[in-house]
Amino acid sequence: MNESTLLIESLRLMVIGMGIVYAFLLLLVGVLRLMSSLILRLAPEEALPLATTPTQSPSSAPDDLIAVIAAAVARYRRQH
Amino acid sequence: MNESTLLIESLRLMVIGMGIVYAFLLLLVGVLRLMSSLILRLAPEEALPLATTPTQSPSSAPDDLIAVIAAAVARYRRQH
Amino acid sequence: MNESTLLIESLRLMVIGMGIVYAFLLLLVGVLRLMSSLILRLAPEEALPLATTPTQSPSSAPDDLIAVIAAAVARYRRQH
Amino acid sequence: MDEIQQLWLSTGIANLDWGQALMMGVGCLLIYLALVKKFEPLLLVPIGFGALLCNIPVAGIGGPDGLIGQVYHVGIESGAFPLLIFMGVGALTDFSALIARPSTLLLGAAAQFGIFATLIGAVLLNGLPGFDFTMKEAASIAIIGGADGPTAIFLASRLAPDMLGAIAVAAYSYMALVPIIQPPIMRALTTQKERAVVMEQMRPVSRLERILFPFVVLILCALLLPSAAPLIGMLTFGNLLREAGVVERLSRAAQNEIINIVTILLGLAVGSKLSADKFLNLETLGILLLGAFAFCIGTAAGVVMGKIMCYATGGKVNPLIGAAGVSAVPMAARVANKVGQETDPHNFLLMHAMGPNVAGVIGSAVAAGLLLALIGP
Amino acid sequence: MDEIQQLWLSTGIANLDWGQALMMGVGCLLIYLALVKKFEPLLLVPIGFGALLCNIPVAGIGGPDGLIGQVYHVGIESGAFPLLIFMGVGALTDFSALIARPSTLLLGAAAQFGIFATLIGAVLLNGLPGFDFTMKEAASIAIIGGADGPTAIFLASRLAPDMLGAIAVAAYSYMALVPIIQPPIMRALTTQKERAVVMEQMRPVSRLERILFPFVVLILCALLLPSAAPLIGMLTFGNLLREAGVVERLSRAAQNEIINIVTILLGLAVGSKLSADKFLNLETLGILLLGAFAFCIGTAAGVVMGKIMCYATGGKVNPLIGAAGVSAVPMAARVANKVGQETDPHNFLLMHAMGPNVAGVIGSAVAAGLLLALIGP
Amino acid sequence: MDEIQQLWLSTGIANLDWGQALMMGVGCLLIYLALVKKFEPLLLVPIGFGALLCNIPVAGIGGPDGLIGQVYHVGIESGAFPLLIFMGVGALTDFSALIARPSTLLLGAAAQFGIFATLIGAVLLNGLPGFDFTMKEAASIAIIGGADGPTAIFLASRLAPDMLGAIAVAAYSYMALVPIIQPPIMRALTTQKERAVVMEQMRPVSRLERILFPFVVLILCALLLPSAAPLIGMLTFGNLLREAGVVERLSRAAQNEIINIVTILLGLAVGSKLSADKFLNLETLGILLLGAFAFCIGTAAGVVMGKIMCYATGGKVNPLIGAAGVSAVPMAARVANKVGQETDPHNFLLMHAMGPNVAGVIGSAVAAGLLLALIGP
Ligand code: NA
Ligand code: NA
Ligand code: NA
Repeated sequence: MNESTLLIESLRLMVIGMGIVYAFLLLLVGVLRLMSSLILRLAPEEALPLATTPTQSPSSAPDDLIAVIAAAVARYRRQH
Repeated sequence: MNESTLLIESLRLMVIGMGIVYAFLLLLVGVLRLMSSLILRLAPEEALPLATTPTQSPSSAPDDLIAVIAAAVARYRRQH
Repeated sequence: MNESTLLIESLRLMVIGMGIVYAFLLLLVGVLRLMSSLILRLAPEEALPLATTPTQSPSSAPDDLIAVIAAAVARYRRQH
Repeated sequence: MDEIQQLWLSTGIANLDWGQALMMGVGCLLIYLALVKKFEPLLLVPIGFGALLCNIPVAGIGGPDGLIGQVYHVGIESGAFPLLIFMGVGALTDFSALIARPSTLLLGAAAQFGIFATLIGAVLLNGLPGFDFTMKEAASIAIIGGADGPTAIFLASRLAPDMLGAIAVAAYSYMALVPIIQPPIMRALTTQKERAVVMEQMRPVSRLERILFPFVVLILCALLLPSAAPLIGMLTFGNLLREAGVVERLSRAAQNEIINIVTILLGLAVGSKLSADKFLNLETLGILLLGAFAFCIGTAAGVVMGKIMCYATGGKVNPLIGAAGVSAVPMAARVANKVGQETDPHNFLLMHAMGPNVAGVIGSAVAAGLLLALIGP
Repeated sequence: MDEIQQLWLSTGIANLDWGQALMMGVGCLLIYLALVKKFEPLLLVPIGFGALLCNIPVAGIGGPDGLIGQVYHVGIESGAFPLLIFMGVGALTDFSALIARPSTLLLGAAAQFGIFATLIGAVLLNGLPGFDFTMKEAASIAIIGGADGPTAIFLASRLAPDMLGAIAVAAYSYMALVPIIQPPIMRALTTQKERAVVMEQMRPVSRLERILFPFVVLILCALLLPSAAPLIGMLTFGNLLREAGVVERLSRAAQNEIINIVTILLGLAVGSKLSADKFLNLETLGILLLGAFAFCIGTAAGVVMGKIMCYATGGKVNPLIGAAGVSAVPMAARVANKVGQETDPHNFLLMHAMGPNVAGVIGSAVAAGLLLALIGP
Repeated sequence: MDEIQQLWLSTGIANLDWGQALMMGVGCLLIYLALVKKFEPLLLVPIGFGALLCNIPVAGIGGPDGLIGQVYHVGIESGAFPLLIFMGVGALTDFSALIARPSTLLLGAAAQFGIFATLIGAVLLNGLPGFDFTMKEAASIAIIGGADGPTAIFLASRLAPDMLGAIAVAAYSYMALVPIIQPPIMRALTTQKERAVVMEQMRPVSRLERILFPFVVLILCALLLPSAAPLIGMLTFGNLLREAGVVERLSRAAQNEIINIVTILLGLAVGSKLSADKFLNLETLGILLLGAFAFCIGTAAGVVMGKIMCYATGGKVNPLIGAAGVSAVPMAARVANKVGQETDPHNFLLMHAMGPNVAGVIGSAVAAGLLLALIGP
């Protein structure tokens, strides 16, 4: 590659690179805002039970686990 | 290996496996009991000097070490 | 190597070895003394700013770095 | 615009197949179970995240040049990680309850029946279409009944590495489900009177006994069952570091630095085995079902053995502590205690259940060694 | 006297060439900068000492059979060390400020302009005699502008391992020089009024948001930019360990044991790349100059973006916090705070600058992934 | 019943040969010495347990596919473990006493006479039937006289790996026996008056001196004796981390996490070299005898050098501190202090003996480097 090709190439990289960095982070801004507003609506503060309360709720979990995996398997097999 | 062979094989494994697990752990029960009773007889509690007292007794140890290893060497050479 | 060669060899090693160990450590004695006296003269106690004071002095450092490396490069290129 | 094309082809979306997307979902599910349902979070968080990372298309993080692929090669293919964790388990475990009452080893033995019964279960399942377990695979599945994560990973990495992901997930999930799975079985198999049995206090155990214990176990294992020696050896080594009293530094390193670092790396590496083609198939459902079966049988066998010992001793043994023989230290012992207190709130079975509980660790390591000697690798 | 001769020939003096002597001097200089000028001592002390050790003639400590050469092979060639450090960075970083105000990600994006501008700078420098950077080398140099040591080492080890030493030294040196390099640029590009902008307090961030944050970032990265997934993946994994709340042991291991051990070994290994033939040439001067250029451009771009956001929000954003977008956590945020207080001593910008600051870490990892996808390896 | 037969053939008893049984006994003996007699337990517990594990028949834990065999390959064959321990030793050692009175380096030099005299002793022992040490083996045995475990392991792993087990055991055993071996020699070679010499207080050492010390030692070593540079280099690196004051995290990692983890693994790996065919032969007896000889000669040479310095300084040096020149930090210094207090209970020699004590560490590393340069590998 000679020098001017390199230069054009690097200009191209700059435009594409900065474009994608901006696009990606802008998208991330949107998704993060979406996430926060969803959480605020669906699980307002102090409603989340995570870790602070020694939850006693795994009662339905084994079925959950098997059900979800069964669904995943079914879906996968349909695709292949 | 066809299926019924596998089944017979696995039945065999179960019998042998559980047998040996029991045999091994039963033997361990016996040896542990033996150990405890020996310790109770030969080194009743609080008589053991291990680690709690900053022992000053390695005085005879170098001879010990050489003597034991010499005996081990001698024994080994006799066997080979 | 037969046995007497080995013996002469090991005698030689002893003389050379102890000689060099002594020479090296004697030299180290000298250099350490030199170091201490230089420090005492050039940077008497408590004058050293190392780590105890949260120095604010990296102001001239970038130039330092580039200057020193430039000098090193120049010197290296002259040698090769 | 060539670069845009090239860039599009390098995105994850363009390369994502459904299997990877589903497995990323499975990874998230495991982390959900760990964080919200408190399923063995120390293992399931790294395993779940490892599944997430290794199913990212293009990146190849779980491949031979990726970080996690290399960790798998160095730590799991070699067998090193489960053994180092076993050393940590040894350094964290107090075997006093077992030394004070060696007969509880029989409860630890009985609970291994779950392992061997599951072996038959796996072979029977071959009768259904879609299942075709080899003997090595059956043995790797059966060891889930040992309720011991590192043992299961060690055996599966030797006998059926392709199933390692599913087996590790099942093993840790069921260990977490002990408080759900065990109590109904325990209640069904015991009478009110049996559950109320108050056991007599244990004798104190001297320091010398605790120091000699690892040697007794190791030497018996070396003489009779050397294929279990790597597991039992590292377990007893860790325990000796703990009890020796003169190597505090090393004991702390085994209990903290080493086990923590290895747990992170082992979890990520196990997660790399959660790929769609290895996990999203009927056999995984079989593994999950058989694992649950193994757990139930093991619990039941332990309780039945507890009943036998109760009769044999004239009512000095509470059969509930037999359920703790599956290991899953210390959760199974806590469950025994809790079920006991349902009948008599003043009956503290915890310390008595610790004996069969730690016996279960030895029992499943012995069973794993046996399976290695009889079947493979 | 043959032995004396042989011994003389085995001494360092008889084998020392000038390049090695000068590089030992460079090693000592780096340690001097670390100890006296407080330049990132955690990295520059091991790097400098590694340079010292690996330039000792005859000993071959950095060679294929030497300790440090082997560490380089295991930890840097494989890419493992920078990724493990990134895991530790994730475990040490609180992303709350970014979650509370996601728009600061744009400041982190703008500051990456330094990287891409430097790419062009490196190519232009090829016009001068003595410079002949390939595209891969130019990209590795440009990443210095990311102001993130592990990212720079990760990219350089993939694209231009011969330049790794100079690039790592430049990256960490300029990170240490943030308090010198940035303020004049920040003052030149902002008005008194802009620097006095008081930002409104941030809303509190819930635990659930902090837990979901790593997943959001990772999944977006996996879908769109999988070549950045190793870096972003380990960063988010570390952060999840931190925020999960149920894996304290693992979080502590990532924040302390692992990152400390890896830092020592990584530093020594990077130092082994400081050999005369790789370092004492004109290109190193070019790397240092381009690195400084990248830093300045990145800072300026961040501040300009800050001004744009200031106008767009009607004066709610202080443009100074844009300079923190280069990363160099937390030093760049402190600098923004300090420059702000020159104008108004009661204006605390530190927390506001943490948003762009941690955004810069994500931004430069994204940029590194892009360069990998577009150029190599 | 085929399986029973197969199972019997897989037991340890059926495969145990006498050599293995005896070596398991030797392993237990080492642990006994460590626990009860307090012989360097940090090393002898892992070494003894490693011997136990690696002599279990069938299991192959010390073989190329076993955990400990792999650890040996990665950590000892490569030379990495002893060097990492040396880094930890550097981080744990305060060289102030040596900097305040550099002349004590001569005591550290004299004590290395034990090493070179033992070289001749090993060659002379070849005159007896059954002994046939090569020069490399003789040098590896001689280094036991350096009273420094990691140095001995480093040299033996390079020159005579087959003898590594016996040499490491002898080195650590004799280091533990310092309080038994040294006092009679010290008393025999000194007069009452000499033992009562009170030394003048040492001057304080500035921080700058302590920071420059590692550089002075390393650069002198690099210029004159590069074959000692790996050992001296890691020692001085660790010491710089300690004294730098700005890398506390790394210093703590070197002093704790790294040295503890490496000690466990190194001990187990050394134990794997305690196999019957390598250990249970006449040569091991020779090694043990020569090791004791080396220790005694080294102690005597140190004391004699102390006497010379006492005369030369007009009675300002207590010859007892010369015995501390063998290294075995800090036990040898404590022994010097204790023997001194037998004569004058108010004479505190401990700090004065620390100078030759740490000088002995440098001295034996230098001697090891010399042997490497002159003989092998
Ligand atoms: Na178990
Ligand atoms: Na950045
Ligand atoms: Na020494």
